[in-house]
Amino acid sequence: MQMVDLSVRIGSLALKNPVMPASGCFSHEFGQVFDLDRLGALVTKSVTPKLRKGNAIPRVAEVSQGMLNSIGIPSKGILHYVNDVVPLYAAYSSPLVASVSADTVAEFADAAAALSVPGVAAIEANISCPNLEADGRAFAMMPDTTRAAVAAIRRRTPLPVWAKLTPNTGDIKAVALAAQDAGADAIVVANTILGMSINVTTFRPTLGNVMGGLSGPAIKPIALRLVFQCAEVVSIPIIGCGGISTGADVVEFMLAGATAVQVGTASFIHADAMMRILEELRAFCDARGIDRVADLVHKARVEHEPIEW
Amino acid sequence: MQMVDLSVRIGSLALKNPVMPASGCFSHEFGQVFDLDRLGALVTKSVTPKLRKGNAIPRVAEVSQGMLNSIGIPSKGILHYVNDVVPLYAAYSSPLVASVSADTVAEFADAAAALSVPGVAAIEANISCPNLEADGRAFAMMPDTTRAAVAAIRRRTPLPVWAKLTPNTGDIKAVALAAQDAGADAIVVANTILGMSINVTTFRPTLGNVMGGLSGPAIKPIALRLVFQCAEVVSIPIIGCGGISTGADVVEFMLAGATAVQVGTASFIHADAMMRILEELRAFCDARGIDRVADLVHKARVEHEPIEW
Amino acid sequence: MSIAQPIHAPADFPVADVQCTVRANRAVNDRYRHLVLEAPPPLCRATPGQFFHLLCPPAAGDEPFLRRPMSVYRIAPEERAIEFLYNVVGAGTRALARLTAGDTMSVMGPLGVGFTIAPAHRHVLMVARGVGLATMAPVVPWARRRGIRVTAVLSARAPEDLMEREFTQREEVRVYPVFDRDASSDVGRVETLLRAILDQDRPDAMFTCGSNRLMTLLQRLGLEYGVPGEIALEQQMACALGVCLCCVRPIRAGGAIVHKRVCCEGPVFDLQQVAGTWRHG
Amino acid sequence: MSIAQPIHAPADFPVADVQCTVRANRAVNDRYRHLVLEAPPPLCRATPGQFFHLLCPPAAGDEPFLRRPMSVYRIAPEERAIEFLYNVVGAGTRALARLTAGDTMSVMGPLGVGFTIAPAHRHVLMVARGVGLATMAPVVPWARRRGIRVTAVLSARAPEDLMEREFTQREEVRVYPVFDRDASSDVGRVETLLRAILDQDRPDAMFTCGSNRLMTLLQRLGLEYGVPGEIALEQQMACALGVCLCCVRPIRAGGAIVHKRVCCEGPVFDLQQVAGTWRHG
Ligand SMILES: Cc1cc2nc3c(=O)[nH]c(=O)nc-3n(C[C@H](O)[C@H](O)[C@H](O)COP(=O)(O)OP(=O)(O)OC[C@H]3O[C@@H](n4cnc5c(N)ncnc54)[C@H](O)[C@@H]3O)c2cc1C
Ligand SMILES: Cc1cc2nc3c(=O)[nH]c(=O)nc-3n(C[C@H](O)[C@H](O)[C@H](O)COP(=O)(O)OP(=O)(O)OC[C@H]3O[C@@H](n4cnc5c(N)ncnc54)[C@H](O)[C@@H]3O)c2cc1C
Ligand SMILES: Cc1cc2nc3c(=O)[nH]c(=O)nc-3n(C[C@H](O)[C@H](O)[C@H](O)COP(=O)(O)O)c2cc1C
Ligand SMILES: Cc1cc2nc3c(=O)[nH]c(=O)nc-3n(C[C@H](O)[C@H](O)[C@H](O)COP(=O)(O)O)c2cc1C
Ligand code: FES
Ligand code: FES
Repeated sequence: MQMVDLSVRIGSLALKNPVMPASGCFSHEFGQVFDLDRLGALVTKSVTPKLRKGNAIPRVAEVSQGMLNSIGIPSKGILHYVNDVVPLYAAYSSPLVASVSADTVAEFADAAAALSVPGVAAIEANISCPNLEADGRAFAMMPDTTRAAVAAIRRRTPLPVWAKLTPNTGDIKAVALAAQDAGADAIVVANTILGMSINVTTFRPTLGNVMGGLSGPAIKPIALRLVFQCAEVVSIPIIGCGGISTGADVVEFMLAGATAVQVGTASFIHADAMMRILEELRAFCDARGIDRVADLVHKARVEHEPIEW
Repeated sequence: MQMVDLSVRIGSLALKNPVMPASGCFSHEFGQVFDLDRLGALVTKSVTPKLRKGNAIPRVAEVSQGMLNSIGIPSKGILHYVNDVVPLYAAYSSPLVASVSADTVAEFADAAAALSVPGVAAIEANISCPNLEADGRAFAMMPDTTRAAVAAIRRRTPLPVWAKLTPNTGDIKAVALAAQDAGADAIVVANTILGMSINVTTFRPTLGNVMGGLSGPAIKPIALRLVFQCAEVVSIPIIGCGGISTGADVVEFMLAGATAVQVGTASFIHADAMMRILEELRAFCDARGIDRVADLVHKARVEHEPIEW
Repeated sequence: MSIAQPIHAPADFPVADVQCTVRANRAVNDRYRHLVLEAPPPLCRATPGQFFHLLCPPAAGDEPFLRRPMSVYRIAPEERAIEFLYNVVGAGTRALARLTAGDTMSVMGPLGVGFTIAPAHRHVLMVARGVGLATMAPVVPWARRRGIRVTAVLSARAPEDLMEREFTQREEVRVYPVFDRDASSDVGRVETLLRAILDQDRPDAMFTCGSNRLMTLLQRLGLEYGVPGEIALEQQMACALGVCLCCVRPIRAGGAIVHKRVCCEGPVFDLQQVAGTWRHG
Repeated sequence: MSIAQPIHAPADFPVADVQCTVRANRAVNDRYRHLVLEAPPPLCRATPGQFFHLLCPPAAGDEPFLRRPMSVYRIAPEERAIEFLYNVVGAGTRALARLTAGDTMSVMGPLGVGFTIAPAHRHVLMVARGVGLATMAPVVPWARRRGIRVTAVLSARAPEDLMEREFTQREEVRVYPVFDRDASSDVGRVETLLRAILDQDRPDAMFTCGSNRLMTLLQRLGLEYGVPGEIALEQQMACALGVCLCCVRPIRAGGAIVHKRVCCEGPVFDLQQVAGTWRHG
């Protein structure tokens, strides 16, 4: 049996396989459960230049086939990340991707520059966070603010820049194109969807922060559609994210146009979810005689078998 | 035991209870399963001025706690509706709400005028459908096209006008305000969310139409959040819709700001879902000593119990 | 074992949604299983070709959301039972396969339009492949009890998949099994077989289900020999009550091709009116 | 009954995610149930106060998505068993309640930091209310086997809710039950009781779980009498491995109040360091 080639390329970055964690849903603690070196990349929780405590508790609520979270972005700052977090990952061969978030374009650019240190292989710009210069609307809600943030980051780092988009925009294609125009090496599609739930016993929102981000299988059809729409317009690689929990889900996202995927919530159900997913992906390719997983990218057959009328 | 008062008012329209079907998820065939007169209102499948066949098959696919549909809007036209459909509901005391959809502002207005016949109690404008004058983007994606469509309809019908919004917009508050400004008597929040799935065996989209609308419990946290956001800005009644399948769900939507709710997909799981929901709602109010269900509207307690720090 | 209680099945509401108790659920062969449900009288009003809409209870890893349409394979009012023969293919049928005696599940029906068999018929020909056999099986006792002769061409991959006994249910049926394994199921050879049957003992009606190729063949032979036919179609469903318009298939009607709803205008349609073939998945 | 196989539990990976078989799952009283799982050695390494993260298999109407944290109530390596005592409150615990012997479920753990009991201790005082009893119960055999005296104040709504036997597990424990029904559980009266215990037989450590009011009381008495204490906290969780930052609670550390993760920096915290109370729901 020929081994399936699981490697993929995200711009200049070669990944041993297309499966990596989603920001905020991973840290070195998973090393207690599986060998982190088996992952395509290691994406850490977003850090911010400012020190932040994060949001009020409770921070998580369960919904149908998904969860709402309002962690916010507790952060000990960029320096702490560079000095204390980056070294934790030095022992691993999988590339470290530093997710960063900021309140303004200038802060984003400064943070990206400060994160461009040995040990960091790429910067993921979490532009799905509130933009304080635009009334708190996330940068990635609009093409212009997306362009401004990504371009500023691009100018200040030699590392590959991934722009992580928000599914809450009504205009994903324009936003994706703006990220590409501004020099993003890849786009991550997508972050959580804004949601809410209320405890009918207490009449209170279940989250301390009232609203929060919906993730998990519930959002998979939406995230997949966003990937498919982006793939229609951009030429840079797309990293699919949203509700992925099986090898078949990875195939679905790759067929829709993703070159790699991120797994978030599924790791909370099975801590070794990414290992299971990789095994399923390999088995799928084996069974179908697919030599290179990269051959799946954007291969959805959108023409339907002719139906006789 | 005092009977719970389940009645609610949507503008000038008094409903015996807040539970009604969602357009496209109801027709008189449900009369085979329960007494339609027990519903707050009867909302029919959208009709269009043009005759339409609807979308390619398959038209439905199952996803996690939800479904994708791409029925499209097969339609035999407004005249057929007025002559053949309206009379079917004459036997029922619950008000008939005619859902209408159209390709242009002028067609919307003409259709609304033509639907303003005895037997129709309100017009629900499904402005979540593609606007042929705006590149196929749905009217309700933008405040300006929303305003244009609703205002035109408003001018041509003496009946209450409900505007049904799309969750796919990035700007729900502005769209809701535009609908209110243009004279809508209520807003329905919201329609299905654009989604997609791909069959990993055939590599084909599961829907003949490639993309389709996601509905069911999976979207509930998103729909609830949209209702909550709209309730912050509009003063007209909101009719909540999206993933409602239990009495507790109705309570949740009412607490978030809905005066009434629509039930779609749940009726496909249990044809008598709306009856079950009504019984659960009544039992909830009984158990909590709530005399009038209308007292729940917009009563979410968004301040959190103080946490000592 | 408690008798299932209909939630809404007074005379006014012909469709029942009943919590039924599983009496048995066993493997018939490698792929098919046989499910026996305790059913109150309203469900036993089903006629051959009608179906039920089953809410398959979730199980770890398999959490079906929509109901699953399933033809009734056997209707036994005297035993207060309805029975199903199903192929385990995906989340819903896998979840179904895990049920054991005593478990309960929600069953809605009977639904749709069944086969038209008149007591005046003397001979019916049935051509079934795969799970189509389950759909057509209830025709057999119905016909035999009325003295109608039954001839059946049963097509399967191999003898172990045939389920001839499940089909005939101890009734007297002239069965012609054909198999992929020995190529006897090739359309050409089946055509020869069918022509022989049609020539020797012209049936009053032909019924089929389960194969596009056989459908096309029967449409041709039906026209040629002037024998009317019916076919049971499948389509993904949501409501199964005619409400949602999910389940349409193209059907010829009055010179045009229109969308008809498999759940309520079918699943059994006039053989000649079916326009176009369709495959699942 | 097959022995559960760890998926990832070599020495390098201390946390196991194991498909465990249910040995028993029975009602203890109206609200609580006792679950016995067959568990391989890695799971039996749990210490009192640690917890497992349970994936409750879906059942009709109850389809929990996230895992549910549950303190280990009894650790029995010699029986290859871990046991839980749980209150049926929502979807997850309802789904759990439906499991029967032979069913399997995914169990991850052991997780978190347990109680600190030193063999040098001579006397420990435990104050438990409600389900807090389950969390603290494994301390009893651990202490008794080392000759440590155990005094317990158990608070419940009424005698039928107390579960004294489940708590003491046939070990010698001086138990003071207090109840809402006769007002003996009032904070004032419990304070009098605790002062009497503290005065007569000063414990080396106090453990508590399950009540904000009792926590506040013990914080005060602990300071006054100079007795160290620990408390097991609860918080909604997602990952239970320290990754997601969902499960934080405000904890005093070095003059400031910081967010600590209940799943890995707890669930057991120093009694005096817990800042603020919290109620679920
Ligand atoms: C009227 C009717 C009668 C049927 N009778 C039988 C029968 O007696 N025995 C039997 O084994 N099968 C029968 N089928 C097919 C049966 O409904 C499907 O095999 C079943 O729904 C598959 O569900 P799944 O979750 O296991 O598969 P999946 O492929 O995971 O199902 C995914 C979705 O597609 C739908 N779907 C998949 N295949 C079909 C299909 N062939 N027809 C309709 N929907 C489908 C499912 O309902 C579900 O919504 C019948 C179908 C119809 C429409
Ligand atoms: C470390 C720890 C140990 C625990 N030990 C026990 C025990 O031994 N016995 C016992 O009966 N209970 C224990 N609990 C509480 C138990 O986790 C909850 O009762 C259970 O999660 C409720 O789930 P549900 O689906 O039945 O309730 P629901 O209210 O429907 O749960 C909804 C969500 O809230 C979470 N949740 C609800 N209540 C709690 C809670 N008190 N703590 C944390 N999350 C909660 C659930 O996990 C779920 O995600 C413990 C909690 C923690 C954190
Ligand atoms: C608990 C939690 C914390 C998250 N934190 C971040 C974050 O810090 N930065 C970010 O870009 N995305 C964050 N996300 C979003 C995820 O990276 C991911 O985009 C989203 O959860 C959808 O993927 P999933 O359905 O696989 O979880 C977080 C998600 C969760 C559930
Ligand atoms: C099969 C189907 C058909 C629908 N047709 C229409 C329609 O014609 N007009 C409309 O405004 N909404 C239509 N909808 C959307 C529903 O009215 C409702 O807004 C949506 O399904 C969300 O509610 P639910 O989660 O309760 O189903 C349709 C939904 C489904 C599932
Ligand atoms: S399944 Fe809804 S119309 Fe047939
Ligand atoms: S539950 Fe994820 S950090 Fe504690």
